[in-house]
Amino acid sequence: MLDRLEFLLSEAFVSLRRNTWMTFAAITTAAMALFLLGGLAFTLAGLNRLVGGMGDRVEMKVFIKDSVPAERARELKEKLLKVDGVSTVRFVPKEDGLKQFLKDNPNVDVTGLELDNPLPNSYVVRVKEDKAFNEVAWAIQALPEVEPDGIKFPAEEKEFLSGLMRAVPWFGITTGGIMLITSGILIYNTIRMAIVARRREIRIMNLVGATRAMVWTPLLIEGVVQGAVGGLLAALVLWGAHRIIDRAVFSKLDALGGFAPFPVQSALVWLLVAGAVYGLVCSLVAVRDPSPWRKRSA
Amino acid sequence: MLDRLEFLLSEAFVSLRRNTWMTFAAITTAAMALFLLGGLAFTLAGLNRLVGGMGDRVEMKVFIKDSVPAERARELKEKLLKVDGVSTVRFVPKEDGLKQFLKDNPNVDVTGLELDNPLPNSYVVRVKEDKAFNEVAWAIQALPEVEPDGIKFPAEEKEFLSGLMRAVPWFGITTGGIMLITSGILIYNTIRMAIVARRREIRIMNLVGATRAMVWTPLLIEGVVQGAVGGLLAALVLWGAHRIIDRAVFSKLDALGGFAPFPVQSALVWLLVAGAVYGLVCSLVAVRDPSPWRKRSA
Amino acid sequence: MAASTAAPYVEFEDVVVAYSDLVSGLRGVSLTVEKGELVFLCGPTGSGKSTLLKCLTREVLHTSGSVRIAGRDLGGLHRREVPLLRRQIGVVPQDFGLLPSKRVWENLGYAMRACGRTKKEVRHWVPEILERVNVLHRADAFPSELSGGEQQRVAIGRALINNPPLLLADEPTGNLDPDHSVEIMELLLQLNLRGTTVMVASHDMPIVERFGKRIVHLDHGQIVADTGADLCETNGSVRAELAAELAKEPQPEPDLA
Amino acid sequence: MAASTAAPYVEFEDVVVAYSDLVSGLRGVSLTVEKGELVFLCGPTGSGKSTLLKCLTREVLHTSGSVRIAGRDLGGLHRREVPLLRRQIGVVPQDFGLLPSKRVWENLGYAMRACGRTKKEVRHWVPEILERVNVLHRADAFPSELSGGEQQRVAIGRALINNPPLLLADEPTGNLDPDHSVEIMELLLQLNLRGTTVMVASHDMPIVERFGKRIVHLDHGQIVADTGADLCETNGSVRAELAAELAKEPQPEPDLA
Ligand SMILES: Nc1ncnc2c1ncn2[C@@H]1O[C@H](COP(=O)(O)OP(=O)(O)OP(=O)(O)O)[C@@H](O)[C@H]1O
Ligand SMILES: Nc1ncnc2c1ncn2[C@@H]1O[C@H](COP(=O)(O)OP(=O)(O)OP(=O)(O)O)[C@@H](O)[C@H]1O
Ligand SMILES: [Mg+2]
Ligand SMILES: [Mg+2]
Repeated sequence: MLDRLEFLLSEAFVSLRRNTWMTFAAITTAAMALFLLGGLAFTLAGLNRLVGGMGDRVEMKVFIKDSVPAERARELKEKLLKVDGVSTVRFVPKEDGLKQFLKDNPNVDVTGLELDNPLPNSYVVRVKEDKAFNEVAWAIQALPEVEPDGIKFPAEEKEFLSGLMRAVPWFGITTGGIMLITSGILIYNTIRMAIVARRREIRIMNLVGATRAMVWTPLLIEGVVQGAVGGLLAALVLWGAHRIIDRAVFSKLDALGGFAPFPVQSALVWLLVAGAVYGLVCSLVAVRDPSPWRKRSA
Repeated sequence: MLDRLEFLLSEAFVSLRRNTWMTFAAITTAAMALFLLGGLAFTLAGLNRLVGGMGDRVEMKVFIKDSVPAERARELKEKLLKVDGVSTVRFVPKEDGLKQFLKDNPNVDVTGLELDNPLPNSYVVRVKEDKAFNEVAWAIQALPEVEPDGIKFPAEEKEFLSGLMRAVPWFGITTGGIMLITSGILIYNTIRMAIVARRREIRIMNLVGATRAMVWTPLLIEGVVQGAVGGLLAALVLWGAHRIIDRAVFSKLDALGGFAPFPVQSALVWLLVAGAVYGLVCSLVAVRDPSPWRKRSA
Repeated sequence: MAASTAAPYVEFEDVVVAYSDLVSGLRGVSLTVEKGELVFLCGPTGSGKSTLLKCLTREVLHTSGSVRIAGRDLGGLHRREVPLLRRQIGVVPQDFGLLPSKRVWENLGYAMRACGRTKKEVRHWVPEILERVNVLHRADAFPSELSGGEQQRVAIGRALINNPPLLLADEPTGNLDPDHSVEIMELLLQLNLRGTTVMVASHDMPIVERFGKRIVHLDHGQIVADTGADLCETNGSVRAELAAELAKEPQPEPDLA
Repeated sequence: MAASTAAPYVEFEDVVVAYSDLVSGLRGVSLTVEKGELVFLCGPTGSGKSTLLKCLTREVLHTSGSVRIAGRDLGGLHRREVPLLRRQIGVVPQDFGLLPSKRVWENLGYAMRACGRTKKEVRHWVPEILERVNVLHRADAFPSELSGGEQQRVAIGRALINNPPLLLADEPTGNLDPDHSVEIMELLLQLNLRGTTVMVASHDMPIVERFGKRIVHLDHGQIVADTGADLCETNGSVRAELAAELAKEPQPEPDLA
C-alpha cells in the first residue's frame, strides 16, 4: 500500500519536474484566477466595512421648537433613542450651535449674535442603517417638540456617498461575476492544455495495462500541487498588491479610514486550500472527459 | 507571388480549422486579456471624466472685508479671475448670503437678522485643477480686500471626495499595472502553448526544406486572426458588461451623472486592432524563440 | 506443438473491422490459436495484420463477429476490465509506443508498476530484461535519444517484463539488423517454448520461414493461407538448441511439446 | 558506375558526433561518395547509420571533422542556408516524419510548396508520385490512419517529389513486405540510374546484396568495411531491366555509366 502510494507520488513529482513548461503554465493560470477571486473577496470585504462605517455617519439635524425649554429639550434624547432605527443621538444646545456656526463662518460679524442667539436647540441623529433614513425622519418629525419642517437632511455630498455605498453590492456582484467567468475560462484552458499534452502518453499507459486510477491519480496529485502552489503565489501577489495600493492610495486618503490590514495568515491558508481544490477540480474534469484520446481508437 | 500568398493564407486557415482547441484557447485568452485592458481603459476614461466634473466642483468661499464697499467688492471679480488656476468666480452679496443661510437653516430665528445682516460679502471661487487648490488659496489670501483668514475651505465631505479623486490616478496606475502583468502572463502562456503544440511539426517542416519565413508566416497570420477575433469578442463582452453595470449600478446613482455611453464603433475598431497586434506579437515571440525545438537536434 | 486443453486460446470468428465506410482493416477473419502456439502473421502492407493484433488488445473494437481470449468475449468487455485484459498481454506496437517523457528503465518500470509489481521487483527485473534485449547501456536515455533499433528492443523488453501468457509483437524486427532480428525471434521462441502464446506480425520472410512455425497469410483484410507448423519442420535446430539450453536452467517449464 | 567529375559529391572527413560525454554517434568516419553513386549503409542497430545521414541534412551538427556536399562545408553553414541545403536533398527519416495534422496528399504538397513549386505543379505531380509508391487510394487519410507500410511509402513519396540530386533513405523498407521492399528499392535504383545520388541505410541484407551496389558497413560509429560495387556485380538483371525501361521513356538521362 505504502509502496503503491510512493509510486503514485513519485510519478506525479517526476512529471511535474520534467514538464517544466506545463507546470509553469498551470501554476500561473491558477495563481491568476485565485488572485482575481481573492482580490475580489478582499475588496468586497473592505468595501462592506467602509459602507458600514459610512452608513453610520449619515446623520440628520433635528431642530427643536424655540418654545420648548432647554430642560425639556434635553429630555427629548430618550424619546429619540426609542425611535426605530436610530443609532446615536447628540444634543446640541443653541449656544454650541452658534459656536459651531461661527467656527464654520469665521467672517460673520458677531455683533449682537451672542446676545440674541438666532439658532434653535438641536439634535444630531444618526441612523443605524442608511436605508431606514426616511422612516426615521418621518417618525421624528411626528414628535410634538420638533419644529415643523425641522429636519435638516445631509448635504449633497453625503447623499452622493451614501448612494455610492448603496451601489457597492451591485458593483461587487457584477465585477465578481465577470471575474468568475474569466477564471472559469482559465480553468477550462488549463484543462484542455493538460489533455492535449498527455493524450499520447495516456494512450500508451493504457496499452500497458494501467488502470484508470493508476493513470489519473498522479494527474490529480499534480493538479492539486500546481493549484496549491498557485494559491500560495496568489496570496503573495495579493499581499504585494495590498501594500502597493495601501501606500499609493490609502495613505493619501485619511477619509477612508485607512485600508483594512492584510490578513496574511488566513489569506495564505484560504488561497492554498482554494488552489488545491481548484487544481483537483481542473484535473478531475480533464480526467473525466475521455473524448480527446478515445476518438482515435474504436 | 499571388500563388505564394494564397498558399500561406490557406496554410493558416487550414491549421486554424484543424487545431480547433488551440484556436479556441488562443482566442479566449486574447479576448480575456483585451477585455481586461479595454475595461481598464474605459474605466479610467470614465473616472477621469468624473474627476474633471468633480474637480470643478471643489470650490472655496472667499470672504471680503466688511470695510470694503459693495461696489469695490464687485470689481474684485476681475482681480480674482486673473489669479493663476482660478476657473470661475461668483459674487455672493451679503444679502444673498443671508438668504442662503436662512434656506439652509430654516429654523433659525430671523428676528433682527434681516436688519443687521451679520454676513460679509463673499465670492465662490472654483479652481481649474484640484491640485492647484492650495496655491490659489494662498494667492487670493494675499489680496488686500480679502478678510484675513477669510477663505473657507470645502466641507469635510468635499475634502473626502477631492481626496478620492486625487487618488484615482494612483489607483488606476496600480490596477492597470496588475492587469497588464496578468495579460502579459496570458500572452506568454499562449505563446508557449503554440510552441509546444507545433514543435514536432516545425521540425518536420524544416526537414523538407521550408524556410523560416514559410513556416512562420502562416503562424503569424494565425496569430493575427486569433487576436483579431479575440478583440472582437472582447469588445462584445465589454459592451455587455457595460450594459449590465449601467443597469445595475448607475441607474441607481444619479449623483455620478450617469455612466459614459459605450462607444461601440471605436471600441470594436480599437479592440480589433489591438487584438491583431497582440496576436502578431504573440506569434512573433513564439516564432523568435527557437530553443524548444532546437534543443533536440545538435 | 505446445498442446492445448479444450477450447482454443485465441479465437476470431468472422471478425470485421471497418474504419470507415470505405476503409476496412479486416473483412471477415476466422482464426483460432491454441494455448502455447507461436503464429506468424504475414502479408503485404495494409493487409490488416496490425488491425488483427489491435483487436486482441481492444485498441480497436471490431465492428462485427466475435473475438475471444480464453473463452472470454472481448466485445462485451466493460471499459474497466480492459486494463486487466491488457496485463495478460505483452504488446510490442509497430510504432514502439514508448513514453517519451520517461527514461528507458522507467518505461519498463512503469509497465511493471502498472501491473501491480513492487519497487523491489522493478529494481531486480528491469536491468535483467534490458540486458536480455541488449539495451542496458542506454537505460538512462530518453526514447528520443535512441536509435530505431534500440527503441524497438526497449519495446520488446517492456512486453516481456510481466511474463504474460499472450505476447503480441507487431513487426518486432523492422528496425533491426539480421543478427539482432534472429536474436529477438529466438527470444520469442524461447518464451513460446516456456508456454507463452505468441503472435508475431512480420515481413521478414527469411527469418519467419527459418523457424518453421505456423504462418497465417493475410491480404486485403482476409486470411488467404494458413500454413501449419508441422508441414515444414525443416529447421528444427533452433528449437533443439533452445530446448537443451532450457533444460539447464532451473526454471519451471510449462507443457513443452 | 555513374561517373563523377572532379571532387567527390559527398565527403566525410574524420567526422565525430558526440551526443554526450558517454554516447557518441560517430567516432571518426571518413567516406566519399561520387555524384550518381548508390551506397548502402549497413551495420547493427546503434552503429551510427542514422547519425551519418542526419549529418548531411544538418539535423545533427558534427562535433569535429568536416562534412562536405558538392564541395560546400556544412559546418560553416548559416542557419538561413539550411533550408536551401535541404531542398537539394530528399529525406526518408527512420520515423517517417509525416506532419500529423496534414493529409497524405497535403504532406507531399507541403514539401513541394516549401521548395517553391506552384499549386498547379502540386496538382499534377502529387497524384502521380502517390501512384508510384502505391498509396494513391489513401491520399485523403491522415498519417495516423495509415498502416506502418503505408506511412513509410508516403515518406518515400515525399522524398521523391522534388527530384532532388541527393536522396537519403533511412531504413526505407523496415515496415514493408518483401515484394514492396523490392519495389521501393528498384524505385531508388531507377532514380539513381537517372543521375540521383542515393544513400540508403538498411538492414535488409538479402535485398541489399541482390542489387550488387557499394555497401558501407558501420559498427560502433566507425566504418568497418566498404565493399565496392564492381566487386560483386552478380545480379545485373535488375539494372538491365531498368535500363531497358528507361530507354523507352522520353526523359533526359544524365550521365549513365
Ligand atoms: N538524440 C540523441 N541523443 C543521444 N544519443 C543518441 C541520439 N541519437 C542517437 N543516439 C545514440 O547514438 C548511437 C547511434 O545512433 P543511430 O541512430 O545513428 O544508430 P543507427 O545506426 O541508425 O541504428 P538503427 O539501425 O537502430 O536505427 C546510438 O547508440 C544512439 O543511442
Ligand atoms: N486508425 C485508422 N483509421 C483509418 N484507417 C486505418 C486506421 N488504421 C489502419 N487503417 C487502414 O486499415 C488497413 C489495414 O491497416 P493495418 O495497420 O492493419 O495494416 P498492416 O497489415 O499492419 O500493414 P503494415 O504491414 O504496413 O503495418 C490499411 O489500409 C490502413 O490504411
Ligand atoms: Mg502494421
Ligand atoms: Mg537509425
